[in-house]
Amino acid sequence: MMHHRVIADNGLKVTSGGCAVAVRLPWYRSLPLSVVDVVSIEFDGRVIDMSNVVFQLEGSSIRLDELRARTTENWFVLDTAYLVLNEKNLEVGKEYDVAVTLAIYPPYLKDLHRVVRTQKRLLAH
Amino acid sequence: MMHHRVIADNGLKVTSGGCAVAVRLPWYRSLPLSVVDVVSIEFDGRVIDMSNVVFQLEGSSIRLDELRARTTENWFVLDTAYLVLNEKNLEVGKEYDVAVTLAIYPPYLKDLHRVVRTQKRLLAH
Amino acid sequence: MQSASSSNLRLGSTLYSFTTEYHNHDYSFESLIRRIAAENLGPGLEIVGFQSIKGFPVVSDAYADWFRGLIDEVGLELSCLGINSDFGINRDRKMTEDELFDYHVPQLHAAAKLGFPLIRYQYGAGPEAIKRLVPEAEKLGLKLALEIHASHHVQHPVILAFREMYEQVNSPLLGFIPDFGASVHSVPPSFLDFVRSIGVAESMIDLALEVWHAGGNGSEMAAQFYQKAVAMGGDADLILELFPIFGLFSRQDPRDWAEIMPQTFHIHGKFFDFADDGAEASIDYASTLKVFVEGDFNGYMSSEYEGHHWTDADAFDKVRRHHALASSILHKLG
Amino acid sequence: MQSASSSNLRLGSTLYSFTTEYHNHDYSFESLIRRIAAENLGPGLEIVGFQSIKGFPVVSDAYADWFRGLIDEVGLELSCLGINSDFGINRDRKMTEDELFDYHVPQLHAAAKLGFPLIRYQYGAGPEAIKRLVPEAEKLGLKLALEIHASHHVQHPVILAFREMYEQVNSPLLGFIPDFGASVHSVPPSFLDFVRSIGVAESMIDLALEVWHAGGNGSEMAAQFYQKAVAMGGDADLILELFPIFGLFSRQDPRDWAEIMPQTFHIHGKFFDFADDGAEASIDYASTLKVFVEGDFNGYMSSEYEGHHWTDADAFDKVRRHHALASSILHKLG
Ligand SMILES: [Mn+2]
Ligand SMILES: [Mn+2]
Repeated sequence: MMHHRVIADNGLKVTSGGCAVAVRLPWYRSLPLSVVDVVSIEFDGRVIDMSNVVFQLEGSSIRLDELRARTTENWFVLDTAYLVLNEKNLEVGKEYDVAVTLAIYPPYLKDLHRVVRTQKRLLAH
Repeated sequence: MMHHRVIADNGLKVTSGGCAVAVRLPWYRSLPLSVVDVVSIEFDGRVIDMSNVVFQLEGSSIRLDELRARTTENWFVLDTAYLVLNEKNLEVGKEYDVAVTLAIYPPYLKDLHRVVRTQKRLLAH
Repeated sequence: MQSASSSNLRLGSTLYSFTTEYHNHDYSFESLIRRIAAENLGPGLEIVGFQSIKGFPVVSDAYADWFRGLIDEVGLELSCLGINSDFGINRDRKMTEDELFDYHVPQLHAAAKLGFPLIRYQYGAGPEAIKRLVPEAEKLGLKLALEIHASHHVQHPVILAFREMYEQVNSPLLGFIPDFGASVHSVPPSFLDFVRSIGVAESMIDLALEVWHAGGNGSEMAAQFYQKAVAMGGDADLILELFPIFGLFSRQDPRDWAEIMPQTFHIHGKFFDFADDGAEASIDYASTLKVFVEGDFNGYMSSEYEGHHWTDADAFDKVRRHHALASSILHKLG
Repeated sequence: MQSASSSNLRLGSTLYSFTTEYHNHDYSFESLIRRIAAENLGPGLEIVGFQSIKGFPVVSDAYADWFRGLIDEVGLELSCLGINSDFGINRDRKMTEDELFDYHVPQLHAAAKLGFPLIRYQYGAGPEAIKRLVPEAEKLGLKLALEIHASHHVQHPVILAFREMYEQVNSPLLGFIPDFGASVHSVPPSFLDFVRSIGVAESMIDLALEVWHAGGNGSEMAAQFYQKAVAMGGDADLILELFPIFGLFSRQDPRDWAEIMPQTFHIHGKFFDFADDGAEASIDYASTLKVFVEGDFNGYMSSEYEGHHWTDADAFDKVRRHHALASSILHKLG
């Protein structure tokens, strides 16, 4: 179910402080940030430490543990968010296996939550 | 010439620290950040102080005076960047006149630079 | 192209059908609307506010003018705005009745501003908040309709609570939207292809279908399946991939829609796959539409393709086929 | 649809024509290609790397496979990849010859990987870097062509420098791409409509057209116009809005393209507006195409609509008309 939608095409950007992974909401409509969990990120099979990951959307930089409180901010379904990571030493033009798992809790459905993991081989740009 | 393209539709987002204006590159192709100047931002006719404005793109947060040195980072023509402002006291659901002026220096053309100002009335969300 | 038919059931599309194309940025809100019009996949047009409009339910005057102008230009007819009854935004507790009321009001205003005659609301609103919204709906000249979506059906306790409230209030503005996913006869083949493609074992699929065919309440069937599947040694993650069977498809008899016919304002013509002869593979459209035509249903049926949850098949092709199927059935029904 | 004609000039489209639709997210790279194929606006397909591909010129194997598969599926033919000769990325100084060479190499590799037989390069590369790229082009089996774009023309000193180098090197891989914006007879009406719409005074427009018709080097004409306009009290910002006249349109005689005919690999069929009779309003396509057919040109002409700089007119409609015009002229030319 939308298993390929979490990571955007060409979604690995090398930045001065590390890198950023471009992510999309694996759902058909916008959802409040409060019902989105960033569960895990893997780099070449290695699970990375999530404590320093920052979620960047529309000019806001949000710690992952702050998302649940953001009940009034929506992630518009066409917008790309960025997971900003400390992951260093990436080289532009090299390929990496990246996997991101998001969990969403559609707020109009009782008991539904969906865990979606996308894995892609990405060429860093 | 692309006078309506600098500010994205629905491009005014209230954030916890102020607000962000969604901006697009007013050109047909991607350009390196080094050839983009953020010239000015106006709020309801008032020119704002640019010294604290941050340009956010693909997980990077860049001071405006740092753009010119970014010769290897491209702004992909379909991507939205955000101008992060201290501008406080905006209310969701209220309308504001916002104008953003960008200057671009297409790097394959001698002596061409283009200054593009977009003004839009935006409903803060 | 709707064939000549004497029924008052008019065809249309919901943009929800085009989730794949839209999520991919292959089309925008505007270019989807233009192509739907160009391909005669109207005349009804339904949208989901939180899908198509950034910042919804906040809608500026300029945006509303642009939207109404576009609809006018392309010649479509606004059938329904899907709004959401998001009771669970705060994950620690459900919204109170007051909060639910407050959450719906701006969505109703947005609908009226955009020119919709009808909104689709969801069961999470609860009968009381909807009852309190009737005066607002009257002011706005807007109809409110509860979508009856799998795993619900016309006799489900959750739906009965709304039916009771409707009887009390007796407002011509309160009605229902049957979603045909609630009256399927089998699980869509493309869904089973999908779960096979991600490695779900055949034994697990058989088990899920067995539980589903035995019938019962959706969440109870899911729980029952989960226990048995785990006992059989199924992979927990892959077991979960079968859960949509219990949430998206239910086996109500299509004839049961007749019970709510006078209050039926609109239809979600849910569909997934087509057989070689053009019939829908899991929904008996001939029998189902007969119920609505015989019940003198007057309104739009949105072609609501939902396979985008598990495949990236071309939705335009799908909706074209759905229109052809529906037109042909309506023509035969006279 | 290309009419039967005995010439070897084949039609096609460049995605650059669809900048409005693409920038708006109304279509994606993929959906543009699919619609161009569906509407028979090929068979040639040209793209600009830095427009269509995020991260260009870095292209993964998977992406190249996807792209080649798509082109195969839809039945288009890759005509040309537009690469950019970005000498001015560092605003403090121009790239050195070594840097220019290094900047082009990965773009050539990307072109070959994506399956293009030809790249378009720009004057900023300089003749020396291009000369040094010939062995690379030979390895890749790739042709390199300089676009001759307004304000240049076949006898412009900048172009003559490349022509001299071509004569020395004498490689069958080196050639040219005429852009018909270099041989227009008048300024496109829609451009003048645009400048009027933003408040440019009629006196300023008259002055710009007068200077432009008097002729000369593009930047010198611009400087001359600027001085006179300021002296006449014109608004500085609005004066600048007229500068594209001197950069996008030049008045080379279309017959002069014959000079470089044997080295002409590809054509940018630039266009803007159509008269009521279907003729291009500022480019004499009948005379211009005659030069290429009589010169035995063998290659594609990309329909290259450029009005998107100043209007949001529907590019599909524009390109359709351009194909119809070109087909009809080619048919008459036999
Ligand atoms: Mn539905
Ligand atoms: Mn050109």
